[in-house]
Amino acid sequence: MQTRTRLKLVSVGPDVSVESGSVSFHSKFSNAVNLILDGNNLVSIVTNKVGGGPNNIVLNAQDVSFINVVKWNESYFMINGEVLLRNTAKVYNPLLSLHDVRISDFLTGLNFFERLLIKNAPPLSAAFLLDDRRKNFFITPFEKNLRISIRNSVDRFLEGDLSAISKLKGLGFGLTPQGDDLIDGFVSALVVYEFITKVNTYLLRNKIYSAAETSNLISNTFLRYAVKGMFYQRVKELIEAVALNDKGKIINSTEKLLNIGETSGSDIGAGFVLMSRKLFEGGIKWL
Amino acid sequence: MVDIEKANKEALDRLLKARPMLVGLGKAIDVIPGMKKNMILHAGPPITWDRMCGPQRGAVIGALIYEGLAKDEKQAEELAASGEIEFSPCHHHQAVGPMAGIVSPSMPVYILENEAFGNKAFATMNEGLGKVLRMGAYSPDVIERLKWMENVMYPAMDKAVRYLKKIDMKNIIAQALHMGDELHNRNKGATSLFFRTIAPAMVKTSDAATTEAVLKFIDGNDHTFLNLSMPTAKVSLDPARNVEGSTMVVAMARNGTDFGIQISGLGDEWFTAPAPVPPNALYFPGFSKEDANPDIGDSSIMETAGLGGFAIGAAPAIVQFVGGTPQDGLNKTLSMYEITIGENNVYQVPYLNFRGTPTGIDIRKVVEKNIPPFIDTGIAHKKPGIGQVGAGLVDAPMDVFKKAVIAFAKKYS
Amino acid sequence: MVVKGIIKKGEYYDSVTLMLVARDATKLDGVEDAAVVMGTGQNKSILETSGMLLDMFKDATDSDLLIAVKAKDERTAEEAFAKIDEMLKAKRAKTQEAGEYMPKSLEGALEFMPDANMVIISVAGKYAGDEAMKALEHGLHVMLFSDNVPLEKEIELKKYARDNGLLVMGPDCGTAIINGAPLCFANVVNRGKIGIVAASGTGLQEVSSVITNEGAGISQAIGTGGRDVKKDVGGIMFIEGMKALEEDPETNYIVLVSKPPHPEVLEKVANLIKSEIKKPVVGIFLGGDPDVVKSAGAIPASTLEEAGLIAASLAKGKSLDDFKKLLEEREKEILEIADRESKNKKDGQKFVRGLYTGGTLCDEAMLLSRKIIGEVYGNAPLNPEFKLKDSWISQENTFVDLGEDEFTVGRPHPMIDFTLRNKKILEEAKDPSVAVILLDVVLGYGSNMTPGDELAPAIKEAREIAKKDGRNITFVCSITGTDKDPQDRKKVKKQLEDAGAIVMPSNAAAAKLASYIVKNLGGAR
Amino acid sequence: MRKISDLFKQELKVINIGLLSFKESLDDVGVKVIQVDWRPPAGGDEEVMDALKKLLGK
Repeated sequence: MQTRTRLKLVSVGPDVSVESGSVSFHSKFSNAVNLILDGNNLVSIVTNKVGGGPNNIVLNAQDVSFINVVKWNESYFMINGEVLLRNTAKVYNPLLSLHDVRISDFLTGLNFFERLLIKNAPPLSAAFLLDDRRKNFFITPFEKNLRISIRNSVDRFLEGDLSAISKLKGLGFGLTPQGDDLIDGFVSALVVYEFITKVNTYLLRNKIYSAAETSNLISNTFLRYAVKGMFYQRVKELIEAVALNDKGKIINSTEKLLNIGETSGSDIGAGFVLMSRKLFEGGIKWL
Repeated sequence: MVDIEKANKEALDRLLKARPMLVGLGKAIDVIPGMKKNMILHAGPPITWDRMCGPQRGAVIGALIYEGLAKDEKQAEELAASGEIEFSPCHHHQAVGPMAGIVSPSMPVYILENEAFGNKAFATMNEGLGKVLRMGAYSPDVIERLKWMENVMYPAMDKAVRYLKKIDMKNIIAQALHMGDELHNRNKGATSLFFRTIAPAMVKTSDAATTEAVLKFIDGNDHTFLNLSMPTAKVSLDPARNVEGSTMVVAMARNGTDFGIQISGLGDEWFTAPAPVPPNALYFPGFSKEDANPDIGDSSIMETAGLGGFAIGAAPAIVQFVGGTPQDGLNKTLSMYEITIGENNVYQVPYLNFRGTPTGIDIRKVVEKNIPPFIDTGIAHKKPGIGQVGAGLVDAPMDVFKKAVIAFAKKYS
Repeated sequence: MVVKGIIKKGEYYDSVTLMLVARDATKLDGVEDAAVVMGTGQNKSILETSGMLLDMFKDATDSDLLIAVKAKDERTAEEAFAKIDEMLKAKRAKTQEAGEYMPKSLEGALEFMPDANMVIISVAGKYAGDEAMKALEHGLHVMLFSDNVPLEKEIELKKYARDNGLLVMGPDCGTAIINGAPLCFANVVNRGKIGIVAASGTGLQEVSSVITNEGAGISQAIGTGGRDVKKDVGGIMFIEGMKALEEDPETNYIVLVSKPPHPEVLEKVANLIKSEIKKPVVGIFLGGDPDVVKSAGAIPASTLEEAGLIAASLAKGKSLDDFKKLLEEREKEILEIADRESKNKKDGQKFVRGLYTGGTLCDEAMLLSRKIIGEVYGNAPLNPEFKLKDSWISQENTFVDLGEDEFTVGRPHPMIDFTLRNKKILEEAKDPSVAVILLDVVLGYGSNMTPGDELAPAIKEAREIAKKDGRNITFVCSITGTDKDPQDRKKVKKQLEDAGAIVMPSNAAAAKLASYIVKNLGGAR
Repeated sequence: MRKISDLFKQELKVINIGLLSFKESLDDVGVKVIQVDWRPPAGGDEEVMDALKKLLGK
């Protein structure tokens, strides 16, 4: 009460339902509280630090883990009994705004981003795929084995073997295992590729999705949106910065991508880099 | 019936208006009003030798030896019991003393002046932790230290302070609260600030050897400032006394046997009850509740002035020390707002968005809401001379506030 | 070298935590390898290659947290687990909010919620009055759940409230629904156009539940406490409540629920309806003369259910005849069931034992039964001559209100604690003269959260006891509550029916059914 | 002049003095409610209560 400032709505994702319906808690972190609606839809209440998303409710709070009662309807959100009017928040736009991107810009931006990633990604991130020296971060036998099978599956996939996706999904630590996040990155790259080259990648994206679908609600939700070309703010900002090859923006958005305490950001990033490069060096035959 | 609200506002205003300054030091006999050659001041409400607790007796013995009035424990006890020695509460002489709170005629004392009202307050210099007089120790080394403080430290401090003319106490305390002090159990920050203020002046006014020795001593004693924060609270509170119709508490003090309070609207009358032993205290290794002396010392003047336990939300280190979480500390401070008349305009709790500390205890609220003021205090061993055995949080006994409320109703209706 | 593992279900941590935790565990000497991962197929395969795939992990799912440790011996492995657990806990603790400050007084609370507008008071009656007055002086409405508040205090509070445009619900007010919020012992009802003023808690619950179950809804439901409509208090809040509902644009119909008010109060109410109330009023004054209500210009109802049904029909724009038909059908139905149930009884089985947790429901049941089977015994009978000598020992047709003090001293209210009634159910089942056991079940916040789980077994057992003796006892239940209540009426109904009980749509219907059965068996006086 | 019916137009905000379960059920339905950790005034001491009431101007 005294020690917490009043809550404010920052933004609400376009996919956040009109009515909360029956809400149950999936998981709580200081930066994000994940809710399950009517048993199958994921909606996340997150801090500014995490930022907007297709299914995110963003609050101006340092920490959202205190939330224990949530419901909403078309006009307001009620959080721990506090009423937040829906119309006080802006609706987050998850679509990329890319116009006549020059491929050369994109690729230089991509290289710059890759270097940042290699330098700043957390130890056990999949960024080792970008620079072999990072493999020394993997110490215990379990970690070593994890590293090896990630490496193998990714290589096989990039060689065009779709079945590798099913080997990759669910692979690794945490809420969204490294494998899932890599796949996320691959799909994001396909979306951008389509933006730039106007080559339709939707079918491939869908194939990947159906191969990657797991019972992990969070991973699935993230991936589903990526397939639809809907992005979370921190990925969106990064992609747009890369496409414009705007060094300053790339640095900031990379920071944002990495600083939410998970490997997810860097894993998505790694997947995005690998896939983009693959596509632009003769992706056509690959497709 | 008088307008209590108005009277309380007046009393609180006087407390908040205070401009406490350290202006120098002097010998108790020379500067403390009503001090006599054969008088010994003690902490808490009035008490006779036969009812004194161990540490206080020990301190008296030490003081008599220190004054040269007795050559050993036996003589000292006889003298103390003889009736030739006059015992009087520090509070009756504009003074305050931590723990046993013993002040004897030739002891040097700080002189605090409240520039807003011109009144003064006095307190001895802090001797450090462990075997010390205020804990009832009187072994030769203790007496020796007191002598050194009188002969070496006192002149050096006095010269330095007078060179600076005055040191603004409110200023130091306000900063210290932002450094994790609550000014009762933790004075680290304030002591450091005081050190920074006094050191250059001492270098200027005393020889190198003395300066080094004294500064070392201060540096080695985080509690140095306690003996300054206490008279600061005292000198700030005294003008709030005798406001007709005010239910504000102007003194809470313990002598290790009784716990006593004085109320602004009720003159100098003490309302007393047996002093409690801190129930949930943290004891130093080797000691337990069995060793603890009941609550003792004038230091609860800090809580009376809205610091100490009332400001514990600003001192996470202390909360942890007594086995709580920072949130516990904030909750404790928050609960004190419910029994105080107002908030301090200078002293703040950073973790409550710099809200002023809860200030000015209202006996009506204490009794109505049944929330005792709580005090963040050190604990002495019940045997004289062993010293501090721990620290803890202790609730003031509810009875003294009930008695005061009844007396107040009698007087004013 | 041993490998040990644990599965934790439904625990989620971010990847960094999990990696660090596993990492630290391997730092313990004697631990060769450790993994803390979600149980995805792929992770399992790695556990396998790492020689840590235990059988227990084989059918773990993506959402299970797997912890595996490879160590030189059992003890080290256990140590590792302990450490891992401790670290995970620490992580959890961090994300949880530190215990926030609980103010110690009304004033303290107002510092944190300066815009509060309602105070619920449930402290000892001796103090409740003063707290309530304090709240009123701060301009706050009051719900006074506490009982044993002195009469003078109640009058003082309500006069002050009336003069200052404030509500005082209670003392001894168990239920209210304000702005859709169920207060204290209230049900989760639809919001709608029907406003209720009630001097009876369970009465209010029954009516508001019936209305909701009929598909209509409640705008406001104001409780006044039973003493309000007595002579001394003079219906102050009952009257003010009616006025407030008249002024409320969201309220189109008003239902009044009470035991018969003192004549003076009734007159005030009547005059108010005549003079100020423009909205249709439905009145149920249990045991009172319907004509008085009628003459006051209100639609009289003879049962709580009826009051609810009438209001609901009005709200749904149906004619009063519609619901009259409905009642007639229901009456027919009841008689049919009664005949059926009368057949399977053994000679001598002819009495009903009503074991009630809701005082008003018990009264209503007795009123209805009296019409069918004559006077019934009880601990609070309609006719004093029929007071049980010993409330614990039933005779002939008996209805006991287990909510009366004599039963509740030293134990929670029977709506919360079923043990007492379950015990009595078994006793009654042993009595060869018992044909019907009549039970009320009150749902909603504050009531027992799992009534089905606790009552059904008792009913089963009781029926067993009777069967052994060749008897068949009919259990008739009513459930006061809605499907939206935390207990879920539908679910409870099913549980009771599975246990062999007949669940009627209302207390009135249940009481009638029980009485008709007794009548058929010749148990009437 | 305040009217009871004004309450019906406001968001209900509750202070709960006593049984904690009443707070919890309101939390459940998302009503803003704050619990008071109440203790009997003067610990129930009658003589003190009377004196106190005088001082509180009652």
